[in-house]
Amino acid sequence: MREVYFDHSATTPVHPVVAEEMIRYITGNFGNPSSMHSYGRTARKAMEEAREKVSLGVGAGPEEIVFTAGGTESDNMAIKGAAYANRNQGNHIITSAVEHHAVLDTCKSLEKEGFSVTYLPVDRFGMVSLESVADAINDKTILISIMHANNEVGTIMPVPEIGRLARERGILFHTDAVQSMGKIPVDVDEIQADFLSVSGHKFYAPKGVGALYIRQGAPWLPIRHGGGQERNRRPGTENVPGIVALGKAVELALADMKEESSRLVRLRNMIINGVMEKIPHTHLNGHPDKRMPNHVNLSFEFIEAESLVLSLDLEGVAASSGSACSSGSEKSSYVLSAMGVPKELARSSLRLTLGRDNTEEDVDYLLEILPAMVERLRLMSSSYKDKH
Amino acid sequence: MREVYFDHSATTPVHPVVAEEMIRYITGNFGNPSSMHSYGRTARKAMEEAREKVSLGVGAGPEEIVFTAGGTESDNMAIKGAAYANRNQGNHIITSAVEHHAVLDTCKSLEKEGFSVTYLPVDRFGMVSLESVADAINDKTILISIMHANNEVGTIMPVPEIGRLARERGILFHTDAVQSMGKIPVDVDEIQADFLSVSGHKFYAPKGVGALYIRQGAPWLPIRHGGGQERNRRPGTENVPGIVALGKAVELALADMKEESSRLVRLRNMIINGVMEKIPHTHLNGHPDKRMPNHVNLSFEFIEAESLVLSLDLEGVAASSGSACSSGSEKSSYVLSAMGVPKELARSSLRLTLGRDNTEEDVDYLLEILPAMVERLRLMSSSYKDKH
Amino acid sequence: MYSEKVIDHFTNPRNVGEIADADGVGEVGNPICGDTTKVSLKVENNVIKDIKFKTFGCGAAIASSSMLTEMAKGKTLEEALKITNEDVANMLDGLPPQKMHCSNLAADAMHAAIENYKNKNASS
Amino acid sequence: MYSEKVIDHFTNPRNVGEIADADGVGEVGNPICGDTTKVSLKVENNVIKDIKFKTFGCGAAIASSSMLTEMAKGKTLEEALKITNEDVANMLDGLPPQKMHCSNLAADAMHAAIENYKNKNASS
Ligand SMILES: Cc1ncc(COP(=O)(O)O)c(C=O)c1O
Ligand SMILES: Cc1ncc(COP(=O)(O)O)c(C=O)c1O
Ligand code: FES
Ligand code: FES
Repeated sequence: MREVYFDHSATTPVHPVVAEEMIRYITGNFGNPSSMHSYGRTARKAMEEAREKVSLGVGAGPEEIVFTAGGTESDNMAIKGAAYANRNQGNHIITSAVEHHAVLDTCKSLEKEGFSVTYLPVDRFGMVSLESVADAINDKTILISIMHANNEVGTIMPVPEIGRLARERGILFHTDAVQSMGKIPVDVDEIQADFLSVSGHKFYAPKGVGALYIRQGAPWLPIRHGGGQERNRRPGTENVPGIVALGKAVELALADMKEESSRLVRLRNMIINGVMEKIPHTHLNGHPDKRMPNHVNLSFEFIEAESLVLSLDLEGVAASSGSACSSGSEKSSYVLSAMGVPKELARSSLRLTLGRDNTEEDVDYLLEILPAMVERLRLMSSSYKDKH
Repeated sequence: MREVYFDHSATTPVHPVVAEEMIRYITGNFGNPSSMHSYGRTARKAMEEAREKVSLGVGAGPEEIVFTAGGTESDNMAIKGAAYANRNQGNHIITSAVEHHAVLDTCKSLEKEGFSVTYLPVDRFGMVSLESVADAINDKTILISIMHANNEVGTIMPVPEIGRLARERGILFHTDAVQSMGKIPVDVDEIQADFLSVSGHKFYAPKGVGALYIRQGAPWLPIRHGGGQERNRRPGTENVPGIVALGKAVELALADMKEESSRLVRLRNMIINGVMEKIPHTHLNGHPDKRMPNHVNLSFEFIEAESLVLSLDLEGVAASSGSACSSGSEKSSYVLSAMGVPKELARSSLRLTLGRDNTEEDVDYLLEILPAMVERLRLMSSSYKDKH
Repeated sequence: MYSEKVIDHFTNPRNVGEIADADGVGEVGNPICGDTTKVSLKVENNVIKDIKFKTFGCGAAIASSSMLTEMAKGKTLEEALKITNEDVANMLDGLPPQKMHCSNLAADAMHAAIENYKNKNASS
Repeated sequence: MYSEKVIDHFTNPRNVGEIADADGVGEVGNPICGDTTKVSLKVENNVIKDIKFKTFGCGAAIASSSMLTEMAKGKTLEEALKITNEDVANMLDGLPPQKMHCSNLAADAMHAAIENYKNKNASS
């Protein structure tokens, strides 16, 4: 059976070159970067080289990069750190209804601490409008957090415009670039971000490492306490192998981003067009062109998504329904709901996210097996016969 | 030149067997444990097996283990999570003056939020007394946090007694077992701990992974928000390779703990006795026998420790002065100060911490080179001639 | 996460469809996830002679529906009503904890179908 | 973290010791870390003929002391007083940022020793 992995927004395999680099810091070079001796110095040097690479990857200075354990930690650090540091300026935060739980739930927890949060609506393509951000700003607003690209539907938000607005109004701006980093250009100056979150395992680095960009001088307070590492912004012995891997992954992503992105757009469009052509009662979720190069999200009427994911899995194709991070029981995606997608269709959505390892043959295989699968499940479905 | 690593309390190399296991999850098996498809299920299975191993290693149930990014995160989670969850019961926390910064600085941050913290003194061996804990308890006390073994001087604290007292008084008990885990028996029931922190890289797992034991039913609140992983206690895509490695490292540590510990005690005593015999004006810091099997801390009068660490480094021996986590500028250890060690001696302290890779030949080499080094530095020292 | 039995019943579900001239029909929605199952019955001498289902739901829901219809076929109505969702899950060699609610769906729909049959007969 | 020059001067420090019949002696403690250096001088015709140091301090402190004494030897007192801690650090091919304060120690001790020499001469 052919094995096809179409779930790169959930996580990616580690790039072989990244793995090779990383393994050198697992089987050797194990020093603690805080140690004065040669083991420590070797580790510190590797870590600082990785910091340089990551900073180049987002257009920042190395001292503006703090290594973390992943996207969730970066989001928590950015939002809480900015909120606490600016408490005396105001208590209002603006975000969107379609952010990842790492942002949404952090905002919700801040609401319990006396902050007030506006969750902006999105249009039917999952897009936050600049106007809605402008309208939501009041004189208590201290932070705006809008994601660069959405994980469920792949919509790319107008973050440079939102960033400019925030800067003009003297409000801090955070963007969750977990899905965009390594796939489309991410530049903190173009976005005018004060904080930007990335997560290694979404772009061929391993799980357990990420980074937060903190603009030099941005008012922010650490949310973790300890031995002073990362210039006291994120204490704890540093994950050197992971950090080295993150640096390498950023470097590799930059090297062929343009070519790889065009290649993925082509495969992505093959899937979208192929499915729409072959399978009736199918809908594309997300923006038709302001979408991630690797991102497909389709709703198949009359079918519950999990059963389709399971069918695909049994034929060797890994896909997902909504976000892999959502708990198993949450059936209709809050992102699709916010986009106004009817409940039935929201529960019928299949996410296929492509990556470096995918080929045209993978797409052909999918297009070969999917129509019969959908047909089979529809014939079994209690909601199908009414329309047939 | 012989290469000798005597800094295992700062960090350890990854055990070759642990590395091998881990690498299988870097070069393959990359699924996200939250994913429904086969990639995800394989990852989840590996993670749950590791959780089982870690839980066995501390005498807990698997559902009581939460994976973290390391000791600092575990300490922060335990202390803040317990403090916030029990705010309505009281605001008083008891800890000791010789805890790691991950505990001390977390407590200090809580002081700014209205909590009141007692930092218990220690005796000249670095020991916290049960009586001082009992005396410090008041009706506002909600949490006691005392480390199992001290990282700078190796003293093993009477945590089972403190745990029993806490339990009797209905107060939560956290112990930082970062230094003891994998080296001496750690059992949450014997210690009567409600929370217990461990860090992988201190016992031959890689950097970037740790765990927190949270006793079933202990009142506690998560301090991070996101996608629901770790049953919402620590959201964020799990560091599967690190977690697998942690499980293996615990398993390996348990397998030969007794033998390895006796071996280390013998090497440790060879160093202590050898140095005391060969080098005058030398003092042992920490407890003579309630000390970690692998831990040596000696003060050499008239010598500033960093210059000795550098001399050793130049001869291939990695050692440290005080904690590797302390910032470079902090010269006299707060731990030694709390023990009443005079400032001059506190600045003269060398920490040598042994591990699996050390042999008798390593010790012989140290004992061969150290006396001349000390002598050389003393002859250069502005404080030496007065006494000579 | 699913047992081989679940996968088998998901891949080759037994008794899929609708009975054209059913004696009883029941359709229920799962209060937890909103998925739906429809069960239709043919009853002779108080015995379930034929039973079919259609499900809009997850893999566990489909497999449970399939298994339940297998278990119910040939049983008297009273016997069939005694089948619990635990029975269904057990016959499937278990379901993951977060999927236990899925096995309710089929049993509930059959209960509704039997109810429907009884109501019809009572009124005739 | 240290340059080869630092390591060289740490391993083979020049001018270690104390001049028995020194013309000027200075001992200072580093306000940042508490480390101490003692410098003793021999002065002839306003020129530093000999200079020695002793240091209780880190590697950078020892290397800086060694380098400073090398730089000062043979200079007039006025020239020697112009040597800054940056000069010392530069001659050592740099010091890590958190170690810059260490290079103050030797220069400060020499200043104190020259002061001491001048005071002695002024009073004689
Ligand atoms: C947009 C977005 N933000 C944040 C996260 C959280 O990242 P991680 O799981 O690495 O903590 C994810 C991944 O699930 C994501 O897609
Ligand atoms: C006693 C103790 N607690 C906590 C820590 C922090 O662990 P980590 O650096 O893995 O976050 C350390 C390690 O430096 C330690 O020795
Ligand atoms: S999730 Fe709805 S029946 Fe399984
Ligand atoms: S640390 Fe004191 S002189 Fe360098």
